[in-house]
Amino acid sequence: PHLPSGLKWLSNDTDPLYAAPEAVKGGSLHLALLSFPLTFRVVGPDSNGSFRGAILGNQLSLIGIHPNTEHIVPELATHWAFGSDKKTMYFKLNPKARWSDGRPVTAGDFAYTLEFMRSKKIIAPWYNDYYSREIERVIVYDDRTLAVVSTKAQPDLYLKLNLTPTPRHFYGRLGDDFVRRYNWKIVPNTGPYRITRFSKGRSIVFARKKNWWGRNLRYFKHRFNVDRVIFRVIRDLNIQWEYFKKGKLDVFGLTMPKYWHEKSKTRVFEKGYVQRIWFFNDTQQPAMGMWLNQDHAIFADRNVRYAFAHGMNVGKVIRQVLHNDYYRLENGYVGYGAYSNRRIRARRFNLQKVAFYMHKAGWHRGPDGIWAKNGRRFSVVVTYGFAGHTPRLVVLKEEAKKAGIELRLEKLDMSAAFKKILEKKHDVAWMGWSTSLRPQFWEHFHSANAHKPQTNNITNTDDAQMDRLIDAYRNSLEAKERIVLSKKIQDRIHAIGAFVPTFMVPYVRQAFWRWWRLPTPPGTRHTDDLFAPFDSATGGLFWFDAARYRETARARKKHTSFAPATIIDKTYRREVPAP
Amino acid sequence: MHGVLLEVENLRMHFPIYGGILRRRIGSVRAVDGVSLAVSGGETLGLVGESGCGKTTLGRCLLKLYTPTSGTVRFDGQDVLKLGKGALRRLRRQMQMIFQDPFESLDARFTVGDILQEPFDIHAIGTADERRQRVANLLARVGLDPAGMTRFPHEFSGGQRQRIGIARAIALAPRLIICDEPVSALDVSIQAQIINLLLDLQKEMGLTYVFIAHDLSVVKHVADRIAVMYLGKIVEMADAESLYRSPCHPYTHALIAAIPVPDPAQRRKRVLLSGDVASPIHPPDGCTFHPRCPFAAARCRIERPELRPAPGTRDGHHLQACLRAAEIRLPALHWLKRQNGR
Amino acid sequence: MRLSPLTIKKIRRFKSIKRGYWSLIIFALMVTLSLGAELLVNRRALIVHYQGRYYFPVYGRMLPGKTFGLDYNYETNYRKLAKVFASRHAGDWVLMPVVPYGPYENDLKPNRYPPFAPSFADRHFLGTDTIGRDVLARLVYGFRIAVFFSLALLAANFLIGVSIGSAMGFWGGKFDLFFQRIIEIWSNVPFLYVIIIISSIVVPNFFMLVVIMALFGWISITWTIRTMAYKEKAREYVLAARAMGASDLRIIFRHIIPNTVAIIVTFAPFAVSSGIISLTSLDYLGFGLPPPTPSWGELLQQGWANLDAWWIVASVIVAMVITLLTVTFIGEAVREAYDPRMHTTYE
Amino acid sequence: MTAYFIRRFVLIIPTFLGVTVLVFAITRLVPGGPVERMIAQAQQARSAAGGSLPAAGGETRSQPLSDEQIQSLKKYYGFDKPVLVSYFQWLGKVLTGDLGVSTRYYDPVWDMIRDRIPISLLFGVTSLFLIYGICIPLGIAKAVQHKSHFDNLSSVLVFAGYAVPGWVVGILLLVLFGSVWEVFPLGGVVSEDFEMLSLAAKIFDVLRHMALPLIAYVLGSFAVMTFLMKNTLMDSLSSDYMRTAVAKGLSFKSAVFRHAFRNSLIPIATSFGNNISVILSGSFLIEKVFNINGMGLLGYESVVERDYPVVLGILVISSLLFMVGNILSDICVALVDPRVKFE
Amino acid sequence: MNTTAAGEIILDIRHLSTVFKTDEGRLPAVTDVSFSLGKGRTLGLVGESGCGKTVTALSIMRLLPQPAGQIVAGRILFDQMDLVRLPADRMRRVRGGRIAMIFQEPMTALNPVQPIGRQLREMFLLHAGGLSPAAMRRRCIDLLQRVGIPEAQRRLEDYPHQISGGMRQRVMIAMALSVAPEILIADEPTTALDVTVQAQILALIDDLQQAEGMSMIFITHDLGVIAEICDDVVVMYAGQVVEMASVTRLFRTPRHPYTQGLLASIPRLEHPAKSRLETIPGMVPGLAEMPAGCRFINRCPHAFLDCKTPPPLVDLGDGHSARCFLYGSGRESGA
Ligand SMILES: Nc1ncnc2c1ncn2[C@@H]1O[C@H](COP(=O)(O)OP(=O)(O)OP(=O)(O)O)[C@@H](O)[C@H]1O
Ligand SMILES: Nc1ncnc2c1ncn2[C@@H]1O[C@H](COP(=O)(O)OP(=O)(O)OP(=O)(O)O)[C@@H](O)[C@H]1O
Ligand SMILES: [Mg+2]
Ligand SMILES: [Mg+2]
Repeated sequence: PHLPSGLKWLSNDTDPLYAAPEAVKGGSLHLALLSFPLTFRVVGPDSNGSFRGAILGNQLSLIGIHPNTEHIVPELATHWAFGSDKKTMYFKLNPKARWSDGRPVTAGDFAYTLEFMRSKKIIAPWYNDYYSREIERVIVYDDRTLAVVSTKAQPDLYLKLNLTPTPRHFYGRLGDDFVRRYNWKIVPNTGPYRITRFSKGRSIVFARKKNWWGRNLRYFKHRFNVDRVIFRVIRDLNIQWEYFKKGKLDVFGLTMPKYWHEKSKTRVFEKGYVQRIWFFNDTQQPAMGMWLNQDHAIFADRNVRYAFAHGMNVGKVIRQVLHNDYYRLENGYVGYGAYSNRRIRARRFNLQKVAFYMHKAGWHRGPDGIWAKNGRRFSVVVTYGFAGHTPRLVVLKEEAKKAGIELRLEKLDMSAAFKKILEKKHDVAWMGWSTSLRPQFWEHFHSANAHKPQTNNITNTDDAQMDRLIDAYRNSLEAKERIVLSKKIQDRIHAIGAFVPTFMVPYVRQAFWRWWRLPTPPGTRHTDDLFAPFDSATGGLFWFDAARYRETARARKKHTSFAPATIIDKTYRREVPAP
Repeated sequence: MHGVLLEVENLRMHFPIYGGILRRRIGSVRAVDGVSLAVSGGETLGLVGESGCGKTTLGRCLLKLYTPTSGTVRFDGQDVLKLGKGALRRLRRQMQMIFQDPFESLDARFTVGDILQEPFDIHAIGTADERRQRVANLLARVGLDPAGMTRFPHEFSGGQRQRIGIARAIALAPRLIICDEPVSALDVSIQAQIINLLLDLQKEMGLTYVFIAHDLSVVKHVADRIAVMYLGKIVEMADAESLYRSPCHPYTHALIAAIPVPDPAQRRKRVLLSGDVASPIHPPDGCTFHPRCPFAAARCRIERPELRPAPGTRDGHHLQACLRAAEIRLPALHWLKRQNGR
Repeated sequence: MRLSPLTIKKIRRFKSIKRGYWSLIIFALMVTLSLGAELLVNRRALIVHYQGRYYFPVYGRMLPGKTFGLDYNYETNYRKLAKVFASRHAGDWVLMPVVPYGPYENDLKPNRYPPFAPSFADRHFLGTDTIGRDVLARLVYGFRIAVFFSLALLAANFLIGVSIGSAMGFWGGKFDLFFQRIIEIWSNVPFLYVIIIISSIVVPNFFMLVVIMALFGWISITWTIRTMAYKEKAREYVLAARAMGASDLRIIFRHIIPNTVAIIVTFAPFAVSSGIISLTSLDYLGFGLPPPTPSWGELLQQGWANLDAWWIVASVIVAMVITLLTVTFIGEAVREAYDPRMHTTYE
Repeated sequence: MTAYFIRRFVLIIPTFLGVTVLVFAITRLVPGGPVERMIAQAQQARSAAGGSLPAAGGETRSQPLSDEQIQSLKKYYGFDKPVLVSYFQWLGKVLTGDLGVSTRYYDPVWDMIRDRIPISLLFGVTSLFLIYGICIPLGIAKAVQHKSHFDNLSSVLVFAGYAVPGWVVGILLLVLFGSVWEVFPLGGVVSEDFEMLSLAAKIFDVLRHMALPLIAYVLGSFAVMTFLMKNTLMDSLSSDYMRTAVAKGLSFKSAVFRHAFRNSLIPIATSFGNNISVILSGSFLIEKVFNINGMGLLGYESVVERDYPVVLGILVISSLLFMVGNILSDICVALVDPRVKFE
Repeated sequence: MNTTAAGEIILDIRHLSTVFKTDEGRLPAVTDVSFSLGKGRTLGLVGESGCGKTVTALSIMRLLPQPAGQIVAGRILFDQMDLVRLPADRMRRVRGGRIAMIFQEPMTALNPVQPIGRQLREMFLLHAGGLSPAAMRRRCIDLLQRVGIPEAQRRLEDYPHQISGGMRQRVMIAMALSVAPEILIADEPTTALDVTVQAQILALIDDLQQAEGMSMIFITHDLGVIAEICDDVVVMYAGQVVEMASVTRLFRTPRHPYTQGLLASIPRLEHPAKSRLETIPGMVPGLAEMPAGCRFINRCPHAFLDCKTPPPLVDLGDGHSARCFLYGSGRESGA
């Protein structure tokens, strides 16, 4: 095949840098895992664990997204071009790009990705499906040039066509034993680190590649500084905390208010050996909240849904349990830039409004203080799967009583809860959906997905106007138009009132030993972990300061102290209304 | 004396022994091995023999507390072993048992009143008041203070407890009582009281006893006829007087000879048997007594003796099972000398 | 029926074992107090005197704030009501229980965050947990649930154990062999696994949990009862009853079971303590009674996750130690009373 | 007697089948197995606190799996056949020594179990030594000095240890000795730098790590063992043959050791066989608290994570051990006590 | 008590009192017991169950179960030693070696988990140091043969449960006799045995005693047995000695109403069948509720007012004495 003529090749070497030029290489970063990963595969059964990020972080794809500007930046490809059909993108690979076993990365490796992802042998039906339904093919022009074709014209095409190569020379023909065979195989990668040692159930060690091919790329310079990253399995967060305080772990997440406000009032902090940072980011917030099942009679009435929303004292939970440092999620689509509808305010706790809507719906307060109508009480089951959320729900439950609503908490095993919710057997589901770069509405609110099991429309929203809006949004290729529609849809979601948004956390808080250094500003707009060692967009910005390390070691021995330090960085903070 | 009240024919009780990998029956304890006897109304049949020879088992088979392997037990003409549950329970009003151990045979959780009332409860006799009245009468009957009704068995001495056991046995006015060593656990001075009580009761109520004991002087004292058991079989059976006076079987003879005589003037050299009672699991061939018998001859090891009239008797009043009964001469018994000497 | 002197003797012996006797008194006191916990630990007032009328809100219907002239429709906050009355000087008053908090109630404060340390001023005698619930209140109600859970479990286990066990021992034969196999199989089933599996897919309520636990708890008691019944059956008093014409059922119910039940007494305290431990462990792991049921396991879990809020761990551990120790000492003394060891040495 | 033991061994078979069928059926009938997990994974949200930058590929969890895909998943995990059929398939594999493959780690179950055995064995054997080493002398002393102050005090202590569950004690110890006073490590079996230590230091390191969990393990067992020893010894002491022995002219002390002691070891010997399975199965609560990768923790985690092949594998091993242990107990008893005859 | 007709006294028990401390309080199991055993003679100790026979024997051996049983008064003189006050280690040498004892229950008196050979050998180890193992074995076999155990060699390896009750009792006897004690105390050695076996054992003991020239205390409740093997008899009732005499005198002229009643209530072969037996009415009082005076008062046909005070042991001459007010009236005797 031949490249079409008239392609406009693009690249990007002008966007601002965000790594620190003074960063130096060296040191080891000790991190903890709550459980050992179930596999090193990134597809197939059980590959979806939290450790997957660490492996994927070392697998570069064709292009990257600049975390501050959200522009395209080079990764494995140096140049890219858009086809006129709005379905195809063309890429030129970096000739230096190498697998960790030294083999060059070729266009064929991308073609193989498609083959690989479509193979039944990987036991990953969702991927099989996605790579068949969404991506039509990969065209290889030569070793360094390729095109990726989408099945349909699409907005934000580059997000979908940005493939990650798969080393054909490593896998070869896939067999039926793929899942087992590659479960613990260390697959060649293209990123800065690779696994060098692991001991099952205990630890995994990543080492920085010597002479990594990408070390001098513009956006990778001065990043990925530590020599080794050591993950250790410590099954209990409290024990991890103890390890951290002893200096056996380098970093500890303090996002939870308890840790930030209370637990960190200890010696190592007061002596300044350990520093704290509160870093605000500006990224998509998961749609965390209560999803009311409209197929259950009680929530069929919109007034009741409104009353329910007004009966949830989320503000009190934030103010008095969460130390006032979670934020009220106003709507399910916060942090999507222009796509977010900032005018929407979540319904606040308001007993008058509860009473108003309930009376409107024809309910009365029963003798026990709970609303009742025709012999049924306003008592609903809240299904959830994460034990850590119990305290929040418990406070909501007590407060809801004041509003005349009885919540019955049902904590199930994560997968059992999910099963129940997907079968639409819940009254109220307490959960959050993960995010993507652009808002997704169809799955959650289109009537095509209502009233049947195993779909994500767990509110069973079945609204003609909503369907029209969503269809239009899906069919539009115009970013501007999509933005307008997106906001309208969000308005409609609010009007239907089947989703009660709860919390968001637009920041990250961490504690780290003072020999770790961060650039200024310490992270990017999309940073959710300042000490993420690998991620190609936001990872590896920190570095090890050997002099400070020695200084701290001496001080610890002599029990001298440094000034305690708490950094609060509001570079990317957005103003938010009171909860 | 009336006609035959209890008739036992060829009764066998073999307790199975299981073993092997599949827990199949690999043998049996021949606790009772072909016993036939008859008891007339009003008489007392004594049953003696050494420990483990099957006396208790035989006694329990008579009441069908154990279900015998084979044989028949007829009580007043009814075949006890063939009776249905209900009929058996009704029959048990007429047949009772007194147990050896006055400690074990009374439920420690019950008051004496409750224990004695139980027979009336079971057979639904009388009203509650009547039952209590009857219990009081019973206690008085066996020489206990009726006030003891509210007390518990272990507050009584062994002798008193045995009286309670007797009271329970006569509660339903039975015709036959099987006394399984009722006095062996008691002291001599108490033993006499109980024996007197039993004799009195027999006289008053016309009871028939099967009296099991290993103390031959006691048996001799209470029994009209005596059966001597050895390894599950009866080896000799006769009127008490003639059995003691002229035992035919060497075993009977040895038993009687072994009774210590409470008279220092009568010291004598005893005829001693050698060895112990053999195991009922592997009874010796031929005459089961032959390994211990001072008179054993070759054929004793092979031939199985039958119970037959003793030499010189005809009418079946004296039966014995020694093959050589006619040939041997047993030494004279010392007590006879003494008795004769009086 | 009066107590058998044997029993009286056992009771006397039990009393003479000071440790066990006092433990029994303490434990009985704790259980009795927990029965009336509403009067001691409650968010509701004991007595409210308002405009010449007396109210007793402890038991009975919820009284909304309007009842007392407050401006809300939900349950009156009596602690606040007391303050309101005090400030009005209208002769109205409120009598609160010693601990004026309920086990579910979040006592949250502006600008301070739970867990709150013990405070006499706030009447949080043992502080609060991480969401502002009074630790003492949760301990007390948790105790009540745990104890009654164990008792219910005990009852269920004994019901099954006694009926199956005595039947096995009494009838023996095929029936016995069959159940022996069943028991052997059943006792090999890893019951904790099964409970975890079950309780992660359904939220077990009190009775379900009792049933699930009883499903696996009956075995040891059944064995014991079987052996007892087997022995009792061969005892002469049973033969005597049979000789009198007693039916099998009569023998089982009148003689064998009453005799075996005696050992239940020696089993009971240990069963109670193991019931409490099981429930606490399950709650600790998150497979027990659903939140927000007051539970020691959940408190322990919280305490463990918040070691700096030492009062939480300390309270639960002390409460557990006291309870389990008393129960165990009772058990020890009961055993001792039932089965005194002869102590013999020689010069 | 041989027949008896052969029969006992033969009887293992039906029991084993019964147990495994039961548990197998439970794992089948209860939702939340690997297939459900895959479905959930295909849609899972990150509901824990904190947001995250979407993966660079911009993939979203959208449509769930089709029926066909679910069927193929079921096939992959062998859930497509009726319970009995797949049970017999599983059983067939077990009989050839293949316990299957973990549905989460995709490692052979046997390998996973084998990895844990040394640790469980280490703890099991040492705690066994501790228990016997302490309880037997203590039991003897208590029996001889029945009702003395020493006896009372040790009873209180031993019962206190019995009353409070081991894992709670573990938490307490960890808080006090690990966290507050920092005398002992915070769990694990060896330090990070274990490989670099000298042999002596290695041993010391392991001992240091084992101290707290061992206490938690054994504390509860003291009561049972000590009292078993004490009670049987007291029975022996009051038995007639002790009197005979003293009447022969033995001193009381030597009579205790030459006559009473050996008899009293019989029940202790009985418990020995049982302990074999206990040694290996450990206690997951304690292992969880102390972060010890033993069999208990493996079992617990695989139950929580629904890794049924591992659950069943552990069940196979532990129930076999348990049953064989019981038989061994009986053999022990038969060896020690000449009176015992099993039929 | 004065010496009996036949010369030298080997064991002299004076005012022995032994109590048991129990839950019910202090039980006076043996009160003020005095008697003496002549060298080479056999003394029978009779009385009903629980009257203190075994406790007396155990007191002599200092084998009372320890915290409960205590000798509270009296002396036991043996070879110029007072056994009551003898230090434990010296007592140990007396036990087994010089005074041996056979117990009531042959079933339980042997250690069930040791072969009988080993239990026998222990006697030699303790009292005949310096024997070679082979010599010991020979002597064991020899002993077993002497007590009439066939195939003695093979039996050495047997465990107690493998042999019959009669055999066990023989082993006990062999053990007691192994080092030729001066005194043998036999505590109801035949009660648990069958009549025919009992006869064998009695004969054996009798023979051995004759052969060895031992002195013996023979405890039983069977007057028949006493009559057969004893020279002197001590009759106990409720912890006290109520009568003692030579065996012929006792049987011919029993003086104490209890002894009389006892002898009368034995069913004898020569009695006519089904005749009423003489009885002693009532029953023995429990140790805790002992009457203050004569302990037989509640059963005695001759009880009179005096009996409310404790009667003394009255010497009736010729070594015969009885604790009864019917004879003499002084309180002079007994000590
Ligand atoms: N239920 C049973 N099962 C098996 N064997 C039994 C059973 N009951 C008794 N035997 C055996 O049957 C034989 C006869 O026992 P039984 O109790 O009838 O003897 P006995 O003459 O009453 O003895 P004793 O004088 O000791 O009471 C004994 O060997 C005994 O072991
Ligand atoms: N260990 C003990 N503890 C308490 N009391 C005891 C103890 N041993 C014996 N006695 C009591 O001492 C009294 C005398 O008992 P002893 O054993 O000497 O009677 P005995 O004459 O040997 O009776 P038997 O003929 O039954 O053997 C009895 O009342 C008994 O209850
Ligand atoms: Mg019998
Ligand atoms: Mg005695």
